[in-house]
Amino acid sequence: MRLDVILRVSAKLMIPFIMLFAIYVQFHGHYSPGGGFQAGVIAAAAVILYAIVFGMREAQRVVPPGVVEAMVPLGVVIYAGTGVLNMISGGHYLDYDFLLADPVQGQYWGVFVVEVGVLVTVAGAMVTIFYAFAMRGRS
Amino acid sequence: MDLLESYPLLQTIAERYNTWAVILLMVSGLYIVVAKSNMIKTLIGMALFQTSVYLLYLSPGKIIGATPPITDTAFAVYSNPLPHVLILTAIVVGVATLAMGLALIVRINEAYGSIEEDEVVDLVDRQDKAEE
Amino acid sequence: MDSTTLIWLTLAIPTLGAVGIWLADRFPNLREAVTLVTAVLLWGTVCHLLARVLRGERPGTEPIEIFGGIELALAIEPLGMLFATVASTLWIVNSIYSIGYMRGNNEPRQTPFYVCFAVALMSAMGVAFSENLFTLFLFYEILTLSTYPLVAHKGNEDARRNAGIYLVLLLVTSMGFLLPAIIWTAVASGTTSFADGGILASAGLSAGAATALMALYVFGIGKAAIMPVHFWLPAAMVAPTPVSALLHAVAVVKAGVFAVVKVVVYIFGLDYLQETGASQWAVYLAGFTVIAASLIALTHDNLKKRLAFSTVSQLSYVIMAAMVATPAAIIGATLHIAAHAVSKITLFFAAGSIYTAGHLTMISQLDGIGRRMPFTMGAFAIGALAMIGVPPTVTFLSKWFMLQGNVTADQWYALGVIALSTVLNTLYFLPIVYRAFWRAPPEPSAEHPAHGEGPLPSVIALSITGAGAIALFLYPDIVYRLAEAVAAAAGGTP
Amino acid sequence: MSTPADPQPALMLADQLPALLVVVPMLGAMVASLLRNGALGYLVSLIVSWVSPVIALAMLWQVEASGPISYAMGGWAPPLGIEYRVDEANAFLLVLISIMAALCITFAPRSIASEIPAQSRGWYYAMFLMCLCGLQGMAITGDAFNIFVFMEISSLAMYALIAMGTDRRALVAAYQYLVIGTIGATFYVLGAGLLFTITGTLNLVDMADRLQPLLGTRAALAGLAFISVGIGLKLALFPLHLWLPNAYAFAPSVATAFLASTATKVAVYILVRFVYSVYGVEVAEAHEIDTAIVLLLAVLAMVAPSIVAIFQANVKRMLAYSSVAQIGYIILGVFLLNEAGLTGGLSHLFNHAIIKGCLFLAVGCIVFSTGITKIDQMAGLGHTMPLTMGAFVLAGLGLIGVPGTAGFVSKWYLIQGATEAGLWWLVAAIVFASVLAVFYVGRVVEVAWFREPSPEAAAPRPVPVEMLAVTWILAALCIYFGFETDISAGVPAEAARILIGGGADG
Repeated sequence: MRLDVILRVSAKLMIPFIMLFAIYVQFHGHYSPGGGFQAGVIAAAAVILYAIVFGMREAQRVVPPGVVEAMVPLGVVIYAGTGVLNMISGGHYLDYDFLLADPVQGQYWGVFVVEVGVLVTVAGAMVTIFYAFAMRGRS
Repeated sequence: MDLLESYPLLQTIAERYNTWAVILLMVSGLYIVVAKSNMIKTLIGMALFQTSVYLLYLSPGKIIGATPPITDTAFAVYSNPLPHVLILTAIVVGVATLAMGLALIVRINEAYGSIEEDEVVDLVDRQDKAEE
Repeated sequence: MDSTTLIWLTLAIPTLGAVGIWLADRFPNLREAVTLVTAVLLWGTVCHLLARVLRGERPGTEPIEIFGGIELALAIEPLGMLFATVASTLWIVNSIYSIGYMRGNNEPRQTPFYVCFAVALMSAMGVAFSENLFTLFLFYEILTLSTYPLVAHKGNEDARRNAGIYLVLLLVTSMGFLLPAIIWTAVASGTTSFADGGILASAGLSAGAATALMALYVFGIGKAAIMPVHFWLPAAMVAPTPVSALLHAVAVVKAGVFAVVKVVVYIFGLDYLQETGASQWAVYLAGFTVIAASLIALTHDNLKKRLAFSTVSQLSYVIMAAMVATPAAIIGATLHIAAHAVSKITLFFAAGSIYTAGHLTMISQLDGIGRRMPFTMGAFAIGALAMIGVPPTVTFLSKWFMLQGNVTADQWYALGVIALSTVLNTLYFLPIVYRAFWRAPPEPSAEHPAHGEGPLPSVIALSITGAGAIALFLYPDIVYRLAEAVAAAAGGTP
Repeated sequence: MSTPADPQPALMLADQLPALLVVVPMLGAMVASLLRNGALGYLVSLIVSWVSPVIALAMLWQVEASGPISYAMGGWAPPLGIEYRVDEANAFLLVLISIMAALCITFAPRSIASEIPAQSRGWYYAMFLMCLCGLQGMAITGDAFNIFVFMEISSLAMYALIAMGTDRRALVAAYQYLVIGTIGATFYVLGAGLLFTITGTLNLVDMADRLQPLLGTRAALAGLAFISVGIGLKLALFPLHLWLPNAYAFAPSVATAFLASTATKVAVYILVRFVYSVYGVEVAEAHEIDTAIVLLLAVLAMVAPSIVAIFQANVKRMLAYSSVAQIGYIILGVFLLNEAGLTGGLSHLFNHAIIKGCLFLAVGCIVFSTGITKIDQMAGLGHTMPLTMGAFVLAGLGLIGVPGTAGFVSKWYLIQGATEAGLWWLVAAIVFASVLAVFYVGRVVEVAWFREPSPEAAAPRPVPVEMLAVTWILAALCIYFGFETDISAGVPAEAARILIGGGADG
């Protein structure tokens, strides 16, 4: 056990709130500045903080590299998939009017899903970049 | 303010302070790219150069006293959102480029044992010569 | 069969022949049979067309548009007919000769050799029957490319270097000068088709521009070997003798002078040339080439080199006659294309036969060889007399018309050149004949053992062409009628 | 922009083609990187890269039949939203890119397997598709900023592709390309930013309209200058080409073939778009000196790299220098500012893509069979690998511009353009550069066919049938487009007529 108790305890306190803030920024992106990109970066920051404080091995046990690497393309698939769904229902690419029967609902849910895609990709990309650099030369 | 009013040229210069910031950043960034041999520093210069362009886009979009462009009866003046969206994209591109560049530098360091461009290029030339 | 099909056949037969030769790679006898059959079929097709052209027809194919008004089209006019007839006839003779030569010398890579030969003949046909400048250029370049491997055939350092010179010089001149000339012509006159009386008269070029254009053509058609773009021809002599014989005495070089004459007759037209005088400088340059090449020939002891420079000189006869731009001179030029082809191929056949039989390449080694190789040297003597222009050889006729053309146009310079070069020709050919027949042969040594005649196919071939050089003097009717038709198409006043 | 009040008619598949052309490769890339497996990644890219040409050809057909296609991204009508706009010029380019991608991918699997370690192959295919997505996006979009985004997507993918080369010099090449490429892209976005500031729009058609009264302003001209330099870096215009030779020389064979035949071509297209559509040809005509400088650079680009190419020991680097020279031809055609010249430039863009693609793929076959990269080692290859070298020779003839090959057609137009412009020294330069090509192509041919096989070349392992087939398809196309020029010269001629005549409405 190393002598960084303060760091560990405060990190344990902060990380849930950072995650929560990420989710807030994500969902509130409809009404105020924010959205998937910012939320993704914040969420990634939480993981990176965890890795810095508790070590790479611990962090990779919680958030395995395979998962984050898969998140990068997965988010884009969610994003682009929504666009393709619109096209299938007869709209332009990413024209959410056609996503659901009611265009207003379509816009709402369309943007929501797309932003989730952005969150997944950005968080995944940020953590992947961190892992890639931090693990270089160790394995 | 009196000083500015009595010298119109000075006023013209001062009014465009954002442009001066852009120019300063741009030129220093470009200089670093050209002059520095250390690859990390080159990338920093490159990032600086890109940042100056972000400012070039963003600063004219800000209107003092305006709000985000969300329609509401209480406000009439909105900032132009387009530059923000564009530059958000550009920042992402910049991050990706930086990550790519750094990754390459790590690999170059592993392959050549140096991140000084002069030394690396020297080794490359030597390998070229050895082949001929 | 209609004429269009026949014209396409002249391209298709050698192409298919090339494929057939390639497929028969493992069976030399079959391969040679394919070569001969192809040559005979081609000759037959060309003769068919010849009969029709002599009846006054001008058959052609439908043009195929390539891009922006540029068409691939074939059409037969008398000059092309003459060239095609000469090339296809001599191909048969040359194929017989090649068999003897290639087997006699155990040459490697014989299949690619025959394949390239067939492709070269195909492109010679294409050049002959081209309806416009683009088609001419297309086949002209294929001819260059297909003969490059033939020149590099031996594969040693010397052959590679000389083949490099050959390829680069011909490609450089054609791309550097001929292509811009063609595009200039197309832009100026709106067409690239050959037409009786020329197409440039109405293009509105100034006399200076016409002169420059003529210069682009004369230097661009490097195969015509006017100085200073002649040195590919001596370089090409590293090739096996059948190549030198058919290609560098007939197909390639004649494609060059043929193209020059064709440009003079069907692009510029004699009227236009007489009016602008755009070709007068070329008369001087060609005259200089005739004399200079003859003088250089005198200094060469290597038999093939001497023949090569003699070819350079004789080609410039044709160019000079064409540039004089009178109908009689055009007849002379046209006749000389055929006359020189038959005579020079005989000389090359003889040189190759000497090489196969005794491995001799130098003139100084030929003492008394006429006694060992009477047929070969007899044919050589006929060829030599033809180079000089002594009757009863066919070149007498062509020189006659050239002289006539020069006199009517008051071209005393050209007249003088022909007279002087006749003297020079005598000086560099007759000593060989004298040496061969009247000097005593050296004692056989280990280096040069006693030998007899060359291989039978070679002797047959050179006897045929030697006889041909005399026969054409006695029966020039067909060739003359074609030449007359060319002159009629050229326009111009005597 | 749509509201509930104005319901739009539902779109058919045929209307969705412009979006699909970009979305399909992008999704393909994501699927490939999710799978992370060489074989599956290959399967995905094979499907995607053969769907793209179908889409592109369908669009070319639509454009020929009924004029330009406009596609509003997200239903936001131009000029507010991002518009995908397809006309003769870029439909033609899209066909080229997608076909080259399809052929390269078909060629790829065994070449990749021999050059790239197993764990990276899935990523390789993902990057390839991302690059394809970026290039097609650049070509199809009608939005100045979107061009930048796609430019960077394709460039980032390219850096990764180049860095995957087997030699460690590939890393340095990728790094140098990254720095220069980023500077280029940033210059471009700077220029676009200036235009955006003065016109208030990013839509190219709209920008062209609004720019008309502002053409004389310094900001407009500075914008053009920044864009030209930025694109000049991307397309390796002499003397901004220094990144290119090493990048092409050390990238994996298939990547080199694909990049050489498409990447610089798209950059040329962007330049043409700005010079002819956004600014209009009059601007270039008015600034004679600047145009003359570009022409001079183009001539230097044709001549100097050709001379350098003659002395290269590495065959891939030789071809890379030749690429720089051929870009000179294209730029020359573009800046002759007449129809014949522009036709020649665009047509050479197409023909050179095919020729260089064939040459690099032939080299790919040679590397696969023998590992040879140096010209000296290629001695005797003509006899031990006759089919591969045969294709190399045919494409080499096209590079020289021998009549009956694709290269001849475009050079004819270029010379015609120079003749019509009365610039005789340009005719001489074009001809001289072609002559230089004789030397560097001839050198390989001579070594390969007329020398005794070197030890490396003596016993090559057989070339897989798909590699030979693709190489020969391209070699056959080099000849085919020398005779049948409806696509390779007809469409460019039409595009040139529109670009010169009608501004952005093309």
